[in-house]
Amino acid sequence: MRLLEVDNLTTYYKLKDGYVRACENISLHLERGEAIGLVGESASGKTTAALSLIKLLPDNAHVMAGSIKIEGRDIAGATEEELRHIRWKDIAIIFQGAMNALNPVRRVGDQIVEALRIHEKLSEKDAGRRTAELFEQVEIDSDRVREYPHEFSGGMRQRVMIAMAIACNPKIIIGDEPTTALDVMVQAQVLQLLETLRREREMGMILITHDLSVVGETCDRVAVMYAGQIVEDGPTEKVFEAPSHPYTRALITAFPNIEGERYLAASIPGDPPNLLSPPGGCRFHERCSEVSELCRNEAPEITDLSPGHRAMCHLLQRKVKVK
Amino acid sequence: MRRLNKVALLLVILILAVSLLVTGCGGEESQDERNILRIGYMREIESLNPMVIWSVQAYEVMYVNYNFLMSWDEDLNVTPKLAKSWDVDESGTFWTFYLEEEVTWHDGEPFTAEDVKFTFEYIRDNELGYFYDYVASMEEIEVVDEHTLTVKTDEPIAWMPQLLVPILPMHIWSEIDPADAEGEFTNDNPVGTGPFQVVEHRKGEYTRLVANDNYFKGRPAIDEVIYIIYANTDMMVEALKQGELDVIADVPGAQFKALQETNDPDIVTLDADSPSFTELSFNVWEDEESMGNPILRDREVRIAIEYALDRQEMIDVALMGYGEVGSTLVPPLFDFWHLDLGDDFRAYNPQIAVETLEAAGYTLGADGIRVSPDGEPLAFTLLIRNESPDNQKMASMIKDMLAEVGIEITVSVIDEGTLTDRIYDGDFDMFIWGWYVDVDPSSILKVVTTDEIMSWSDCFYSNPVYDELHLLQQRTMDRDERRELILEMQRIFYNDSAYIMLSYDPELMAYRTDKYEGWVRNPRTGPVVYTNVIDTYEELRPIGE
Amino acid sequence: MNMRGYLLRKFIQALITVFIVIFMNFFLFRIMPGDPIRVLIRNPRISAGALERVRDQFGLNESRLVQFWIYLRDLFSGDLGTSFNYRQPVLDIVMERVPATVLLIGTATVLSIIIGVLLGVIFAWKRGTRIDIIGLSFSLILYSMPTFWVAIIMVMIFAVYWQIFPLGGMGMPGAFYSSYWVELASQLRYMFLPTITFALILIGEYVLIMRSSLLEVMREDYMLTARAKGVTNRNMLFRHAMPNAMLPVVTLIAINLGFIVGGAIQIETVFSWPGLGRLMYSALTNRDYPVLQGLFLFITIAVIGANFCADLLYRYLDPRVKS
Amino acid sequence: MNSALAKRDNFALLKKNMTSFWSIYRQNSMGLIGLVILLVFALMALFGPYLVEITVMAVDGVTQVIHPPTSGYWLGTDDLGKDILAGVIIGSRVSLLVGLAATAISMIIGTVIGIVSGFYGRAVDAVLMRITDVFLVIPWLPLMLVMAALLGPSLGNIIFVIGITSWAGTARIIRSQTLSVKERPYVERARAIGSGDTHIMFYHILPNVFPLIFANTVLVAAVAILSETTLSFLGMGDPTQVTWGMMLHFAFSMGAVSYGAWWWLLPPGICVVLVVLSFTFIGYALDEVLNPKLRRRDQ
Repeated sequence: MRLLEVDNLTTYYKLKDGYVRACENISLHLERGEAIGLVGESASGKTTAALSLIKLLPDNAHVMAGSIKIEGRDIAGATEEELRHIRWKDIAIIFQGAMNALNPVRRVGDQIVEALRIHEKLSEKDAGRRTAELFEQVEIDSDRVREYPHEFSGGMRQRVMIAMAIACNPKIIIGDEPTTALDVMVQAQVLQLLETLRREREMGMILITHDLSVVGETCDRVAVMYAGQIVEDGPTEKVFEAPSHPYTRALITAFPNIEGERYLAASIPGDPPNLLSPPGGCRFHERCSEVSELCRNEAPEITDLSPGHRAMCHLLQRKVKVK
Repeated sequence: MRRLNKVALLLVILILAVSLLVTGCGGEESQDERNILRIGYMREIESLNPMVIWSVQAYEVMYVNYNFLMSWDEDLNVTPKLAKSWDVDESGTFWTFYLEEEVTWHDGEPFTAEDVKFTFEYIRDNELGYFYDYVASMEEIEVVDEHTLTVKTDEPIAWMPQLLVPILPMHIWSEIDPADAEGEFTNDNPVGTGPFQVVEHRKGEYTRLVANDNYFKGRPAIDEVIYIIYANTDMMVEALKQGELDVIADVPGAQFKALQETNDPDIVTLDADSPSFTELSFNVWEDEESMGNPILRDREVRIAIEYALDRQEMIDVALMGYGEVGSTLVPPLFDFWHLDLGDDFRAYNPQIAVETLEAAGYTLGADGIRVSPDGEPLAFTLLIRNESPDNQKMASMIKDMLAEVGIEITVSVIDEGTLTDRIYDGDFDMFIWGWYVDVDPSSILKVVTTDEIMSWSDCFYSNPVYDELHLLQQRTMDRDERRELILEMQRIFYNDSAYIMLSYDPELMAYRTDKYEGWVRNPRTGPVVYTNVIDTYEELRPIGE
Repeated sequence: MNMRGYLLRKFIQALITVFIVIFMNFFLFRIMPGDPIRVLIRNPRISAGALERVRDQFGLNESRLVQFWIYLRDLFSGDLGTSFNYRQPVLDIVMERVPATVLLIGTATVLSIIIGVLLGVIFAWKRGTRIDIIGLSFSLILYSMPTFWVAIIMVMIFAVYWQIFPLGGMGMPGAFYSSYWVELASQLRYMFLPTITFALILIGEYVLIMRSSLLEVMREDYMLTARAKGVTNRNMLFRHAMPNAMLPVVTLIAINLGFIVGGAIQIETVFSWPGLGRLMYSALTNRDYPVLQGLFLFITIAVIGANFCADLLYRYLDPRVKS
Repeated sequence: MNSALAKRDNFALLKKNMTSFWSIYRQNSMGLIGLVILLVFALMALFGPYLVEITVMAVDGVTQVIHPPTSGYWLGTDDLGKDILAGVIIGSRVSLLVGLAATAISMIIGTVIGIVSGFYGRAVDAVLMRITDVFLVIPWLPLMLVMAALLGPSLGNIIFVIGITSWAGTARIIRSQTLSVKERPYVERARAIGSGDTHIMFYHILPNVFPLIFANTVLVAAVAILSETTLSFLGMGDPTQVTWGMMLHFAFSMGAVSYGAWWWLLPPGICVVLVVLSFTFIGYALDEVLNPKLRRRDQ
């Protein structure tokens, strides 16, 4: 049975003059120990999609439809109280960690102990010892448990976040741009740490990022999001080598590869659409280089290109049919 | 979040409970059978030490705690107090006082002539407090026996034996260094011979006195007297209405009128005469240093101004109708010394005012303002103290009335400090202020003598004939003869009109009659308390006893 | 910069401020018009000689600089000069009135802080609901009312119209109390109206401060982390939001002291409460400059001291600065 | 030429901001209520004296003294028989005048000190901030009372006193804003092309600090009006002027409470509260509009 099965997840933000359709029919799945990358431009809805899993959304956001099954159990309809036990127990999150993802006036150790005592019913002492062990695992000196967040560097703070995330052995970890705020060297170390911990604990991971190279290194599969929809998803190598959706292709070419031959990175003209009133047909048609009349009027179907590799574009349908 | 609301709810209930408890049982003080006379007042009692006090309220506490040698009856005739009787030789300079026998101080020590001798010499030799003038001219003070004392003065003094000096216990004050007596000596438990003794003095709150059991004129029927201070007159008046107070003094016109209109059977409202007046003072200084408008040195202008002022209207509006139109320097309260002008009084008559001005050559200018013969406009500045709302109301009326007769007035409101400065620099045209007059008239007559310029005089009036009469009356022993001199002085000063007496101010007072009876008005048209005698304190008794 | 260094710097700054106040205090009163003695004693019975002696006693004849030197020398020996009006050392007069004012300000401030903070939290937590809007407007109205006016209204209703509370003062002078409890109840009864009026005035301010501080804190990232960790609403508020939100409130309470003193003057004038406020008001009307000077210094130094303590408390509460 | 260009685009920027600012402000109900109240009083202050003949204010007969509201006198009369409604209308003019004038003074001082100390920093900043601290710490009412007593109770003095004792808060806020604006690139650019300090301060820092000055002005105005009323009530006001504060002073000292003359005490007080409230509402609304942190998501 799959670790995570998400079908047609739809989340809207309610504004005074209408709804922002942040996520539309998001479907993805995750096996135990597998990592999937969610990539796309900013405001493409990737963070909203991930956080919708446990309804960690602001008060004006609502999950309109879709099923979210964790090991077969659908939590889409869970009440706030039930969700409170699912959060951090089943699904934990590592935030971007700009200065204040950790409470500035409380010791880092206490913030981890708090999570443990909520979900693991450990005594104060055991939770303390457990936290020290976690610090060792994320390569932080365990007697820094009594220090405050501002006494740690950016990288160290992310390690604390990771320690906190894995504290209750969650089934899935969502990384919301966990390394974006770090410089390249520290970024590699943190990703490496995440990688080893994930392997050891057989945890599923959803990595949200706009940096394709990070996805390339750490994720087994990748899902490309544009304007609230997944336009293409599949195994990382396949999608990188044979990007099928025009947006994916443009995304990859916009991201020069250190080893590959040199070429002028092309940027994608125009801006992402306003999701308050998204464009008709395929949402990418305004910026797509191979746009046709069909694209403007009709929303494309999802086409299976090969096992596990799908894309949502009219071009693909014709090609498949033609062949 | 339900827990939070419960906490808030709990807190609100708690506050309500506390307030109920507070209003509930705190309501009625338990049974207290003492007879307490509660007096409300506005200005703080600055000290209990007679050598430093100056306010009317502090003097009242001193009157009740100590005694003078003598007192006054309703018609201001001198009556015995600590001195049973006295006589003077024909030279008018050798006085003999026969003192009361069984008088004791509050601490039980006997009262003897030694105490009186000590008090006079202590004040005279160290020029202490404001009693120095009474003892300055005492050359020799001799103790004949325990209860007899002789005093020799360097010249006959008319106002003797009215010695407004509190007799102090020698056995206490002899140890007090005079510098301290005038400085920081608080005299917190003042030992005197008076009907009551101060036992508690909380500045800004109240001063409490208890009855003196062996008071030589008999223990007062009242057990305690408490002076309670109020920050505003509203609270004081309301406290009287609710019975928290028995008598209140210096009530503003509006509240007094309100009190009268409630015509509460238990409250007597007293529109008594007071020994104070409000005057419009001119700068008549002949010296070239004077910065006042020279036109005002012309008597005709000042007299015209007097005719142009409807003083009854000003009293009706500014003082709510309480108080009397002013005339001469000594207020009618002291009717023995007061000069009644009869029809010499320049009553309100704008017509005569215009005629006087025209006759004196002040013709009406184009813009309705009169011009003096050498072209100067009759435009003056009237200085008003910002501390007195009543003066400000009078000023705006004076401005309108004088405009009618062609005199332009600009009203300028300044504080007392600035006004005092400008008076002593002679830098003013005219201003409104007032004086509080002592029982003996020479105190106020002295103010406008020539040698008081640059000291107490505030109009720089200088008239040698007036000065001569002043010295003479001070030495005239015979009362009737002295009275003629004093009346003549008032006539001269009135005719020169350096002051226009705007009003004899009222002493608005109110007291309850449902608890105590025996209120004594002294002098006849004066108040029951805050006057120069303590008869009310001695006579007052619970109703029916 | 360690704690002790910080302490020292703050202490020196406070001292400088105090000295500037002393300097200003002295010269402020020397530019006043008129001769205080002559104004005070307008009584014909006083001989001119007596006036001169009194003026010497207060050293009003020396040059300004000499007066300042005497003023400074006396000040450091605790002698704030002698009152023109009471002929008592100013320090004694001021000290006599301190208990009454401290009692009034103390209870009113404590009461208003507790209720103000509580309401602030409720309004922030229930932001946008009817309670918040009504509560906020009511606090703004209270905040906009002149203190003396509210006092007058309270007196008119409770003391004059319904007569359930006394008109003013601190107790029925010379009253006879059967027991301690009756006396305490009577004391409370006299204190009730002025304290409640004063508290009403101050509550508005504290509600506003607390509400906006809490609103800002609630948008911080670490609150999202707490929610992600499955922390209950109550703990999110008390363990995470409040400790951060209280910090700015502490500083504002100290700065607010200057405002409270202003309120005390008005309350004490209307309620005939024999405290420092009434003393200042009567000193003003009597032009008793030594008392005004001493009071002004006393109050300002008290406020500076309070600000200094608030700074310390802030430093103690906020670990970010303590290290 | 460059300074002209800088000047134009800076103020153009300001204008664009203003229009977008109004679109957001309009949605804030509290801000609108405040604005409406303020307009009403502004009109009353401007046209009041013409609506109400001055004579009504003159001291007339002693007939209806402290008379409750009747057909003749909608808000009753005071101890001199003057019509209270007329007093309130005429009083609005001086009260608003004093409030706004004092606010202007305190804004000018506060802004200048704020910008100068923020811009120059180091010694200048230390000295100016120490002085600001003194004025921040000193309790406002005692200072004002003492100065009003010393300078004498004229309108000019009251405005001056309130003005120079209430600028500290503004200076503090403006300084911190100047510090952040100073680091911005275009200020570096302006300095690079040789613009003088005063030029930079006026054309670059002031326009950016302006929204903050605006919001703070409004809150200071609320305090200024409260101060004038309180000073007048405590007897330090100018007795020759009709202001709400003086009306309350005479009412209180002439026995309105014991007389039960609610019509004499309530109207001036309510006017003060409404005006101060309007400023506070506007100030609060401005704060929410200008301070993005407070802006709610669904707007």
